[in-house]
Amino acid sequence: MKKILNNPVDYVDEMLAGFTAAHPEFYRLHGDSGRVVARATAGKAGKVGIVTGGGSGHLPVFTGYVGPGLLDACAIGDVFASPSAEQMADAIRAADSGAGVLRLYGNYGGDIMNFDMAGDLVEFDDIRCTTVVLADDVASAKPDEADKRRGVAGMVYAFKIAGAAADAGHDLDAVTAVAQKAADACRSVGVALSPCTVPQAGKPTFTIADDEMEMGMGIHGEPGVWRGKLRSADAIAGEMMDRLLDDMPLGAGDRVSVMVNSLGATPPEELYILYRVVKARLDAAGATIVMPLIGRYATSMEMTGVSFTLFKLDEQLETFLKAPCDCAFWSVK
Amino acid sequence: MKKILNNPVDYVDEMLAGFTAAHPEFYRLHGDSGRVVARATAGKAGKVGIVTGGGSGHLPVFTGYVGPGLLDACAIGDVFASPSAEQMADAIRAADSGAGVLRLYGNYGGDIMNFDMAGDLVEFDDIRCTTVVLADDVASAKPDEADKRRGVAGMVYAFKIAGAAADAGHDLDAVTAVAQKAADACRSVGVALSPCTVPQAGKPTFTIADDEMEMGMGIHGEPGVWRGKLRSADAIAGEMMDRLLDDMPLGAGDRVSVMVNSLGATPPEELYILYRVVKARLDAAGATIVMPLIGRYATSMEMTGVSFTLFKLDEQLETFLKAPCDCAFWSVK
Amino acid sequence: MSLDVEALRAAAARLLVAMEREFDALNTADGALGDGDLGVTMARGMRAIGELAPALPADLGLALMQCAQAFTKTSGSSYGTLMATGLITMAKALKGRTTCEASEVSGLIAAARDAMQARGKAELGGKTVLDSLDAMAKATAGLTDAAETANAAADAARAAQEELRLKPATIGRARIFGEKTIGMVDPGMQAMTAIAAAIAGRG
Amino acid sequence: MSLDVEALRAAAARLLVAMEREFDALNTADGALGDGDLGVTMARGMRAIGELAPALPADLGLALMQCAQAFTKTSGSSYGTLMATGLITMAKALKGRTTCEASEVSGLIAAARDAMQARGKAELGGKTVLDSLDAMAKATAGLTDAAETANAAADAARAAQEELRLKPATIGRARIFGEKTIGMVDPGMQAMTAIAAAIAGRG
Ligand SMILES: Nc1ncnc2c1ncn2[C@@H]1O[C@H](COP(=O)(O)OP(=O)(O)O)[C@@H](O)[C@H]1O
Ligand SMILES: Nc1ncnc2c1ncn2[C@@H]1O[C@H](COP(=O)(O)OP(=O)(O)O)[C@@H](O)[C@H]1O
Ligand SMILES: [Mg+2]
Ligand SMILES: [Mg+2]
Ligand SMILES: [Mg+2]
Ligand SMILES: [Mg+2]
Repeated sequence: MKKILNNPVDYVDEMLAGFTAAHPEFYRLHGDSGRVVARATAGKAGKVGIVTGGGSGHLPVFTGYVGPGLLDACAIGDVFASPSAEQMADAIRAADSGAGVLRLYGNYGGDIMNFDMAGDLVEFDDIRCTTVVLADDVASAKPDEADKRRGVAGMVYAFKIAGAAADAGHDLDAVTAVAQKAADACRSVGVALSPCTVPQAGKPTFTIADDEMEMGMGIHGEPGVWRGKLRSADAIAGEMMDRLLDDMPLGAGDRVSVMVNSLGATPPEELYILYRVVKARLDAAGATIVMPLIGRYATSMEMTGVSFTLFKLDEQLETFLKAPCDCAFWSVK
Repeated sequence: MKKILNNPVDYVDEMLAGFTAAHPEFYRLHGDSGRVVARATAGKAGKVGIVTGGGSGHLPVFTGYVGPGLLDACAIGDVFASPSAEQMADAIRAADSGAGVLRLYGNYGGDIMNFDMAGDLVEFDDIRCTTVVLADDVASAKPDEADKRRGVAGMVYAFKIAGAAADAGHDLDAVTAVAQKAADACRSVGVALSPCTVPQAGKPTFTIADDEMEMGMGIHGEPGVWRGKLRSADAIAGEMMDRLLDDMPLGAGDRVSVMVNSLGATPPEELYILYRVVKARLDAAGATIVMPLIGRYATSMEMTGVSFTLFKLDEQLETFLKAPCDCAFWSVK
Repeated sequence: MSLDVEALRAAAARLLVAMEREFDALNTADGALGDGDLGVTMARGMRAIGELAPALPADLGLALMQCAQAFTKTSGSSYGTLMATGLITMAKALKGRTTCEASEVSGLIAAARDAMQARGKAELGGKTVLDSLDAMAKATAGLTDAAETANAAADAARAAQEELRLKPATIGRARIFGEKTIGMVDPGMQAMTAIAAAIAGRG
Repeated sequence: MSLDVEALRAAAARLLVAMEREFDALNTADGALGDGDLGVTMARGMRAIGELAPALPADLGLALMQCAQAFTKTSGSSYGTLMATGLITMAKALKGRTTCEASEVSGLIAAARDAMQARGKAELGGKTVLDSLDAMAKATAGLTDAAETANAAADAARAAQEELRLKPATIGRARIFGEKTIGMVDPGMQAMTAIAAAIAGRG
């Protein structure tokens, strides 16, 4: 949990300076807040814009997924803090090329209020906005309160699908509808073994004993469903799969993409150990895995832990999932 | 430093099971030791084979870089332990398609002895082998003992160049020569903030105080040049650049690729903060940065820390660096 | 005595001191139930207001609007956004005026409360800053003296905080903790108690 | 008394016990100067040999070759590879024979030492397992009694370890520590001391 940084206040601005300097072929800063990233090369005129926003500290989420076949623009807040409504409005303006903009972001109070406020602001610019709020974390609320769930790694699938639909030339309502369908078809659950440190707070977000883990913990250290002794990889993966499949049963003939995602410090070696179990469980259910994603797709800086996401596909979703996309962290060819 | 695993003895085998199940389009197990990974689709007949090998725990190094435009096969040892000579011989056989095989690996005693022994074994198969040993870590020996240096993240550049040269149809001597040129043009240095745990050892490889860092530490926790209080990102990056540029001065007109590599737990956010300094220093020297690589290219599981690698290019090296390649962790288009 | 931009500047100075002092306490309270950043939000917001305080215009509406923008620029946290929403509402009501009477304060707080409720879609009684504002609006209704008004607001904020402490959180990140939050102070209410105390000159 | 496969089996059993016991000690010694895996290497190697011990053929050459392969299969560490190299050398010398005299032991150790030196390209006096073997070969030269030979080898291994302790490491991972290694035991020599002691039945 040790960090390499300068003045904590500058963490995000310095990160973005390095980020845009490293990948000018993908990203450029838009506007003068310094907190809005847009595609280096704008999408086609008349394409629906896809915009997101959220706190820093989750790379590649959110900013990293700006790129062809993915997002058009992103507003970036401080670590784990929503960007401001003004920055979001700027991002919406950057994403707009006349066909309206889908706001696609995680179900967090600050983000919702600010994106709503941003919508009020861009009404003056005559930009039509729709919204899909992502709420894939099954550990954060029961199925009957699914709209209260947190948005976690499943957001990446929603970005991919919405980006592909927009690139394919669909209109705002169609893009919004398919993004909502993707959001509804994602289920995630996470487990955390060690915390991370928000630079400006200076100490770990939570504490956890050396031999403990927390099942269901959120990506900012929000509480999970139980905390207890660290279990074996197979036991952890088994319970995570139980929780996901309880919430969204899968059976013979189902096609599903799965993401085995490190929250940061957990190395790919351990993700592969876990993936054995994921695959065995889906094989046993008769479901077919399409394009498994194993790596760091949505993180919490140096947190130790993993999340699993199941994304149940239909023909349209599978086509959009496999459509080409490109950014500094992920590409589909 | 908490790990998600089953029986530590099975760490590598379970990792490889998940790894090959996840990416069948890139990797397949070869032979029956279970520790040799070859390209899913063999390279062109008559192409020089590129083989590497080394301990596990460094993903994407070594196994991850098997793929088109990169390596042909790899022998994988236990965590931080050389594979056996027999496994290496198997990897050499997998890589061979009649034009000979370049053994390209890091400068570690166990790996050298075993690759030498493996060479003896495949002599019976009439496979001609050459060797380039990678020794890019400036912190591990003075310039006059440069052949004693450890191989670290610069290995990735050597894999890329050798793979591109082989794919371009060059013969064994030419591929070996350009791989050696690439090896000679790489300089790396690392800094570690926290250790990692070898599964079978069960405790961290080294200990370091909460407010300390070690400059120059190797990727297995080998000693560096100093240990002291944790410094600011800019101070750390500045010293690392000093050490690299002292060893390989760069000036106006030079073209160089740089890798800012996380050893595992250090998140990309912090790599970008460091990259600002790398870029500023090279800009000031008048050197041009080509294809910067910022991410996790050569790791030590969950170790906290970073390494920088400078790779000085000539026209041939730049062409090979930019040639297409593909694997589950890195692709150039 | 009516309130003017000088009073606003003085209050901003006191608020900055108070929020720097409460930095750790608010982070800790928020850390127990949320993401531990409320102290950061408040300190940054107040610092930004502090920076523009000397140049605030005499028009109270414009001045409050600038304060609101300072808040939204430094932070997008729930609390920052709600604060900005409340300030904008008050700014609109005071636009073009250089003074404001103590008797108007209750109405201004109530208007802020309603706008913030619309923005955050939370109910009253949900153990949030809305309950602080609701109590403050009620306690200051009918008062005409500035000091009396400020004191009544500060007392009401503290009383509301203690009253709601006994209820479970239903809103924001704290909601997930459910019944466990009974007995715990809502960090946003704790912040409003500190704000009201600082405005009343209690430190 | 000449040595046969039964003696080899008995030695293997003692070595397995010894290496399980020294697991932590060898990891720790290697961790101070290297990568902390020497205990793992030795325990795994000896376990593999233990597994095939009951089925070892009477031909000592074949038997030792199988032991060498067991070592290379379980580990590619420097020490494992050097051990295998040494065993292969002895295996070649004993091929086709079912017994071996104590008087031959010195020559076999010396041959192993030379082959391992050729493989690892290290000098004698460099504070490695080569120095243990060199001392053992010299101390057993001219001896004809099995017990006496085993004891002389065990004594020599320990003496060499203590003597070289005062020199800096020049080889392998430990080299980087330079002068700091003066006073520290080389983990590979420590392992060889334990091996020789176990063969001599000292536990
Ligand atoms: N929807 C809402 N309506 C009213 N008040 C809210 C709402 N959401 C949060 N709050 C208040 O804000 C406080 C948390 O603020 P903050 O730490 O900024 O939130 P976050 O970090 O989750 O964005 C809560 O204690 C509560 O008083
Ligand atoms: N080139 C060499 N020649 C002789 N002995 C060596 C050589 N390299 C290492 N050793 C011996 O092996 C021991 C370390 O073994 P091991 O832990 O297996 O190495 P590693 O883990 O570095 O591969 C050293 O203490 C030394 O005695
Ligand atoms: Mg927050
Ligand atoms: Mg080793
Ligand atoms: Mg908060
Ligand atoms: Mg070792």
